[in-house]
Amino acid sequence: MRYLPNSPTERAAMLEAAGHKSIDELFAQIPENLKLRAPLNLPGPLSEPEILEFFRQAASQSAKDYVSLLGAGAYSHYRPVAVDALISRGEFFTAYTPYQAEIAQGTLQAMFEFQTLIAQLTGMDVANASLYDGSTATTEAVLMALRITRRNRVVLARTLHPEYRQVLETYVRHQDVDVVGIPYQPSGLLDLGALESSVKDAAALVIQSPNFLGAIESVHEISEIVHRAGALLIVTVTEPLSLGILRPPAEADIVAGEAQSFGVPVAFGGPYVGFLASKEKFLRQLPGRLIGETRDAEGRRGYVLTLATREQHIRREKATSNICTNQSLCALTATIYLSLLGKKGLKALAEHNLAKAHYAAGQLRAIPGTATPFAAPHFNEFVVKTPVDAEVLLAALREEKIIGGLNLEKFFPELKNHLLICVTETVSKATIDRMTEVFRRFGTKSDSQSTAARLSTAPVGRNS
Amino acid sequence: MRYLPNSPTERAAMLEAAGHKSIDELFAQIPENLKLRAPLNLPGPLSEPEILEFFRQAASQSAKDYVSLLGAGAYSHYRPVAVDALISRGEFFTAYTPYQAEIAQGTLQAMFEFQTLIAQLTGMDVANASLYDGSTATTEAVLMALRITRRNRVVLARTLHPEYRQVLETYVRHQDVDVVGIPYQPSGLLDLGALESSVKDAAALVIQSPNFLGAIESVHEISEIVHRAGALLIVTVTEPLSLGILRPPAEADIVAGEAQSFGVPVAFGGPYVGFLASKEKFLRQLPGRLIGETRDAEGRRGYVLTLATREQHIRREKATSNICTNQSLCALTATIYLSLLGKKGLKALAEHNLAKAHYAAGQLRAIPGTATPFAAPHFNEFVVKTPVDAEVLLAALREEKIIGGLNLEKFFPELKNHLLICVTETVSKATIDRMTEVFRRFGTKSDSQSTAARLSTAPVGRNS
Amino acid sequence: MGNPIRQARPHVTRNEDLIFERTSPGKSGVDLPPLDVPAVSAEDVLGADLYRADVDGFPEVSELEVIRHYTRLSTWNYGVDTGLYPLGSCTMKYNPRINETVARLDGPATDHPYAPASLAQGCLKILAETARCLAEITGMDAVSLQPAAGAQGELTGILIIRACLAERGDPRKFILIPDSAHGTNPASATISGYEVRNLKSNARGCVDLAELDRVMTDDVAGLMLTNPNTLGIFETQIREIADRVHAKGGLVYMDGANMNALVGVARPADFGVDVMHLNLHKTFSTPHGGGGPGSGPVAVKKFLEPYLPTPTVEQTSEGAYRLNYNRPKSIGRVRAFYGNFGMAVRALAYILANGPAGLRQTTEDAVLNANYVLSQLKDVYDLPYDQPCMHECVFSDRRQAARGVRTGDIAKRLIDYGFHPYTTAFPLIVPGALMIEPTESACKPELDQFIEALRSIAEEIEQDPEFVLKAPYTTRVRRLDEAHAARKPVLRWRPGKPLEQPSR
Amino acid sequence: MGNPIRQARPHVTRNEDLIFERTSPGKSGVDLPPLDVPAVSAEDVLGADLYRADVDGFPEVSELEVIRHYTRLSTWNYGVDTGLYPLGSCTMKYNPRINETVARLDGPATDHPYAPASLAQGCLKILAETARCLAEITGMDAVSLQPAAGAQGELTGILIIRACLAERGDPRKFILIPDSAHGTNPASATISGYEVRNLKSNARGCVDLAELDRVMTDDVAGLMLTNPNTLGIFETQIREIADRVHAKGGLVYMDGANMNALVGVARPADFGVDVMHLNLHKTFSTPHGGGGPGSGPVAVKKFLEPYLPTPTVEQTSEGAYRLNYNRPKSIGRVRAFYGNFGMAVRALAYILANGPAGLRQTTEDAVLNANYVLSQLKDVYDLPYDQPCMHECVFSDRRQAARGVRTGDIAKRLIDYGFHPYTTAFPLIVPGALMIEPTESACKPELDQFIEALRSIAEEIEQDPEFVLKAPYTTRVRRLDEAHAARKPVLRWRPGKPLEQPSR
Ligand SMILES: Cc1ncc(COP(=O)(O)O)c(C=O)c1O
Ligand SMILES: Cc1ncc(COP(=O)(O)O)c(C=O)c1O
Repeated sequence: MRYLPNSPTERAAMLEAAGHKSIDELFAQIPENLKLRAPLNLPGPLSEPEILEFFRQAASQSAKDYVSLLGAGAYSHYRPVAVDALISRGEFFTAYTPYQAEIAQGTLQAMFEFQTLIAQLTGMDVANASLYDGSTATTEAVLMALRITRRNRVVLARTLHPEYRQVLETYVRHQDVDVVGIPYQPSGLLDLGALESSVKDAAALVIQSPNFLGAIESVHEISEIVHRAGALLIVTVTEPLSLGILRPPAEADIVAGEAQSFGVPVAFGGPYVGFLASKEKFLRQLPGRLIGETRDAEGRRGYVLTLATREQHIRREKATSNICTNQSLCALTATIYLSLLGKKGLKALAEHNLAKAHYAAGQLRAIPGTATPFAAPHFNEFVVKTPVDAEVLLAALREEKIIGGLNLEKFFPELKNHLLICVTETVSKATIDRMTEVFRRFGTKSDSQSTAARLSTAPVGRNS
Repeated sequence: MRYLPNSPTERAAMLEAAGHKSIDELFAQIPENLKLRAPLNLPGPLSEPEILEFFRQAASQSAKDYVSLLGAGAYSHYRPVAVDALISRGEFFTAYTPYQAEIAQGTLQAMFEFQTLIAQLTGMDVANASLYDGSTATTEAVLMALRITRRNRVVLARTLHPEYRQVLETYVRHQDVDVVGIPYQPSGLLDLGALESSVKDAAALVIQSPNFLGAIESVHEISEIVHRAGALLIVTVTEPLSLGILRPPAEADIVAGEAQSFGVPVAFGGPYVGFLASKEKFLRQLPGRLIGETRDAEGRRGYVLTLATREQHIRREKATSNICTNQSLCALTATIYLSLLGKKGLKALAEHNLAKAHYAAGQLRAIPGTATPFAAPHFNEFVVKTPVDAEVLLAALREEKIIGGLNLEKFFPELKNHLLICVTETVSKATIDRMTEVFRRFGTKSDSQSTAARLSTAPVGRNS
Repeated sequence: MGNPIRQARPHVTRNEDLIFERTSPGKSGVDLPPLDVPAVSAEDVLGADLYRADVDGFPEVSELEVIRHYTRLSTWNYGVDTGLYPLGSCTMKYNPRINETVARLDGPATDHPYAPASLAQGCLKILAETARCLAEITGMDAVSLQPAAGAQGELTGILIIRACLAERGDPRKFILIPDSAHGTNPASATISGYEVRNLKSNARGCVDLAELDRVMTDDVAGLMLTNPNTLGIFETQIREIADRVHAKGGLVYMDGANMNALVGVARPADFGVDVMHLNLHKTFSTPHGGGGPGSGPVAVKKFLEPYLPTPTVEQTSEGAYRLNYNRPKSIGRVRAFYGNFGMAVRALAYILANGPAGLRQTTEDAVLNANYVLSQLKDVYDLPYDQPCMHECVFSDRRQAARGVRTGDIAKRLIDYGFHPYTTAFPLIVPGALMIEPTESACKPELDQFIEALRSIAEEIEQDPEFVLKAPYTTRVRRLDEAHAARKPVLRWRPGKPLEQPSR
Repeated sequence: MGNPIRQARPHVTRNEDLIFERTSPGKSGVDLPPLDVPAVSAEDVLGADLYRADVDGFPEVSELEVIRHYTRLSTWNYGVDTGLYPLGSCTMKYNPRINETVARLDGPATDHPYAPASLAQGCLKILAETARCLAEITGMDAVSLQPAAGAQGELTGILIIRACLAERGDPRKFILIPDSAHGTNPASATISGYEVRNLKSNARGCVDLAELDRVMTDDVAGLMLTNPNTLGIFETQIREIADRVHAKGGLVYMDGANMNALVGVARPADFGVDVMHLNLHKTFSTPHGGGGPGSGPVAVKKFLEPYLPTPTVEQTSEGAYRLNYNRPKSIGRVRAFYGNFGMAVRALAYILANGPAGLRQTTEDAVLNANYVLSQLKDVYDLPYDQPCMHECVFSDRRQAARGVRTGDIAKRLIDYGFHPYTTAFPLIVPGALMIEPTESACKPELDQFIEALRSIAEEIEQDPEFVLKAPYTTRVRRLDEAHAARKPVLRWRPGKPLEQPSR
């Protein structure tokens, strides 16, 4: 087997030196009746070209020839090739968690840079060195809030990613915590009225911004209501590219989210990289790895894993979380990606996404029978009401090699025939126009409705 | 521009520190009338995704969906992915020629390993650290022989790669050397009778083995004739994979060749990697870089560029060659590739190539009107006489997404309707069978001829 | 002092600042294509109070500087590609390059999790096939690839146990966990709403049946057992253990982090295990990436299948693959989407490359290597549980501690010899543990150098313990002050002078 | 002594043997797919006297060992990715990663050179487009991409001159080459059948017109000029020089290795140059690869086009690309196939990335960086030709030599400071030259560290020359014995004990 570095002679020499007669002897500890009799029923062995062929086959049954307008927590952005070139260096991707700081400064310094970038983006004081994904990061934020406030009610915006809510429910099910939801307004934004009443003696409110319907919440207003009630405000961000042009949720107590947008492949849902940032005062309640700056025996600056006393390997059942392995390499990916973009690039890219999505929304809303029902400002995602049955339309778009967004009915029964459409820099004007054409084909009839639609949806510039 | 590391402020600071008012001042040396007035008429600037798109477009107009049966000096073999993973390490591919040994031991040791591998394969005592390609390596071998023997006739087998011959002719045109050719026998092998007469007072005989027609020459016999005439024997190898199962041309004085087969992409003809090996006694006549083992100030083993006194930067017009930059990274590729294959893998792969080519030859030879006219043993390349016009047949094969070998008429007018076909491990039995089908379609008629063919071409096992 | 240190010194590179400290205004490492739709003013569209002008303190560097910065940082890391990495309990084996290639193919790397099933058959097949292989390897009946790492696999498994018992009428109160267990075990049990009841190991470092009977009361939901345990010892009585837990109405969870000792040799399903997790980033060669991403699939017996996380991947009678969201008894979701898909791709590539025979040979080599190390060091390092081991061996620093040198110090000194250290101070039942797991990826010559190094260090400790206490001597930084880091944590860069001097 | 050396020390790795010394019988780093055709016995097919059983002494190692071996070797190299690489005359600029990506696409990386033109339009287009861009950049009329490197470009160019003059009736006997020229120039002229006549430079390090008139007799075929020359100085009188050579019936060849000083600013065609070569591996960002592959395209004026190597790439009236082999006046071939195609792919990607403005900015930065270094070091190092420079500046070690320290020693000491040295002892007209070419890829902070280092070394030489003479101190090996290597050359490994001890 090409991966195994020991030759038959070396094996024999070691076996003898270890004082054993046979390989079987090494497994003497295992009772005979527990041993496997037949060989495993598995495919292989395959040579390298055969492995490549196997996965090329699988890849041929994919959407690789389609343009995707799907977002909803996983965003297609262009990935500069330098990112893979760097994370593919063996010293990075074949290293373990940096327990031995002297020979892990590469990972440690990069993760310190990641923590800094996340703090800068979110407007928080501190951030950790990544969690599994946005859903578990949001969940850990809630668990933090429960520990901090010692309260046991959690209020969720219904416009939080539905799968994030499901994950949260799984984690808190046995903590006797009750989880309540608040609806959204016709604008797509959080219903502040409902908030007032429900947030009282709650541990925290969790909102997402831009929310699952694409609407950008006014964190500032919300935070005042939440803090008046003595609760914590947790803001989740699934598309952090938006923070290139959006005011950071600095009034929040904890900001959680998903950094997949930053150079991590969409890869059918993972691996991604969750982030968690908070105010300085909650620092010791943060779960997961934290990298700290320090000095060495000769006064040189260096980095170490710190505040390990929060963690499972020390605190065991009393730990702030059970997380051990996190998503370092994806965090490194995001760090390199953000370093490449930098201040200028991040802003420009965010502006491109904004422009593409607004061009698409504008084109669509001009089509009879089509509407963009939620008037709140959006970034690169928005909701479209389809002129015909959404599945019919999606099928028609597939004919054009376009995956036309997410049918919201799956998560929001009241939003039958509504699509969540995401338009990033990877979608060309030509594709947007082709998509528009398909809508138009279905949209000719029922003109009255369409004007109504158009009225209901003039974009609301806050300045105007 | 994303590649440039200086910011406007840094430029201004440097300009001032250097005591210049303006950038133009820096170019004051250039007379105004010699300066470019208009900007260059070039495409760009393009962003990274646009560059990718440009070359994807070009790639779409290629043979990438075809199976190729072309060889003739450029061979399609499977390239283990570890090869690219390693040569893509910046420390290797962004380094210059190893002038500063202390910080170039990586390249130096690897090139020392390359020299050793080539010497082992060819059965020579020493080898250099690569030349441009097989054609220039063969040419440099001849120039060596001219220097060593002080004679001025060179004898070439007509079965040497025709483009190699052309390169040689270009290089020696002004050295008043006369170049004579010797024909091949009906078996495809060198005409030994013709050799006897033409080799005397020649500097060298150059043969290729396996030769351009795929026939494996009997170096042993040939060397005796050549050496009797006081000439040197130069053996060129374009498909060194054959040396995994072929007796090395140890009786030669110089062995030159092309190592592209060892993990270097076919890449439309380059970059490849020429090699040159010789008997110890000719070492100081070798052109190009040589890496030698030595020790450092503390007695540690290390490697350096050595015998530089042969080279142009010291000897200038009296140098053994004008070569400076060679093909190190391709030599590194070959070194890694051969290390991966190793003794077992090299032999097994050579055996696979042999089996595939013999299966294909056998299938074709059985088709009425088709023949494999040259009876000498071959490795992975052989000549086929087509039942119809070769171009017609090639066109039919293209219909099957097969590039059906090289039409030999281009180089050998007497071989009208003969194809040089190469079958490596990358060609599946299914493809071979599909190719055979196409031949059969054209081959039905003229059965008498075909039996004749079959007779004329039973493989000659030397043992039988 | 001891043998001379045979080491190769890479050339030096310059000190490296933080990326933020390399910034100069106006630079960027990317240029965007021209915008092909009308530009919009972000400030107008968003309104002044939602608009942000730019991110303060963000880096501004060119592509070249990014390449140099992270290339240099990488050279201060040690990875499996660099050399032996005998970190106990972490199974630091070779990460094949072909895994990385196939995981980056268009399709697996680019498909969206919400793509219609008709356009995701390839990805769904990879998930289904990986699950099938893992089921075969463990002998279990069903597998979920949703958990993102081992710890989340544990949580998922315990939640499954809870859901099952709850349906039987009573979820119960406690989970039994041996004192030798990894910290994630109790932490995961707690989140599942259980109290942890500690199970003391016996003189062999294994579960004590009498003690088990004492603590396995009928308010105990189950036992979380690591097998082989963290001492690298196989729980010989596992079948009896499982029977007794079952007899009391409890279920058995197995932490499969140490499966590298068993693959192709024995199957947990036959041990009486009801539910377990695997670490693809250990046993199945997916890279650790400096701390993840990992993947912690959960495998269960048939009767627990209904409780697996949602969705599951199924194959229809026509052979098409689909996601099943209609699973009323499921514990729900533990992660968005379907888990760390990219790790499944790599693990499957590894399984295909090895085949049944290769996987078994791999296990044999891993166990052989560990026993070889054990046999060559037991005369100089104390072996608290003196018996043959499986995939790893655990020494203690008892003898060296007598001279004031602890396992952590020996580890630092080992770095000077060019090796990544073993795991220090785990498991907790071994004071001053040296936990050594060579894996199958260590060849004899390298193990011999490693053994020579540890013997040489033992000798150095005899002759000059002070010298060892100050190690390492050859690294970029040495003996970083962790207390200082924790006292007044600096977790991010801020503009202005750095707190500490950059290293010189 | 001097400033403290600010350096970052990567961790150590173990000593590395030769791959042959790591061998153990029976191992291999590849497994082949099963053979899908009948196996044949090589011995039977080939016959006993052609058959070889195996290659004696060949490596036998696993895939993992190959990864570790070459990963470790790589860490003993210094590249542009590692840091500043001011190697004069080599233009060690950034090698963009996108170039590597596009060069590896199926098609460009896999097409066979003999594929029918109908299936090679993409590759032919890349060749044609690259040639067009290079013609525009140089102002010349036609370009051949066949030469594999600069030296072969020179040979090709001189052969073209010879062919042209021969057709005019007399190829002539001599080629004029300034004493400042690179060694490949005279070597290439010799192969072309010319004798080299040396042209002495004047006090400015440039061509002396009077001297030119003296030696430019009518048996001289032409002049080989490097511009800017190897002192980094532009030949201000190049136009006059060309006119006088032409007046005598000679042709002018320009060595374009230093085009990084001119791209977008001035075009050799306007200088009166008839034929020249470019180094894609210098000016156009293709990687040096530790010594190649390079690419040395030749550019000519219209009247020399008929002599270009065969084949040339042409576009038909229908816009299709084809290879033209029917070129009776051609000098023939200098290489099999069409040159180092993969380098053309990379160079084109670089040109496209930059566009006209980017290329000009690049040239400006390269010249600015060189003048900055010049201005900051001229007070401590002797500047034999004291004037502003173009892309590189050349100091001499005169002052330091007085204390017994030569340019080569200073270079070694520079390594301790974390930099790759400049070019030593070239050009020959400057005794003890320090030839420094920062290129545009050096940013000010890095140049400042470099300047600080060279100033600090100058200071060390004042205080303790002996110390500098023993440098470097921080590398894996130091001061390798070149005399020893040349005396009894060991150019290959042989079984049995290595001649020298592996480094420890
Ligand atoms: C025995 C054991 N159990 C569980 C875990 C946790 O796995 P992960 O780090 O993937 O969460 C580990 C990993 O260190 C382990 O060694
Ligand atoms: C001025 C000059 N001319 C010619 C050459 C030769 O180029 P190459 O090494 O590509 O053959 C070089 C390269 O060192 C050079 O610096």
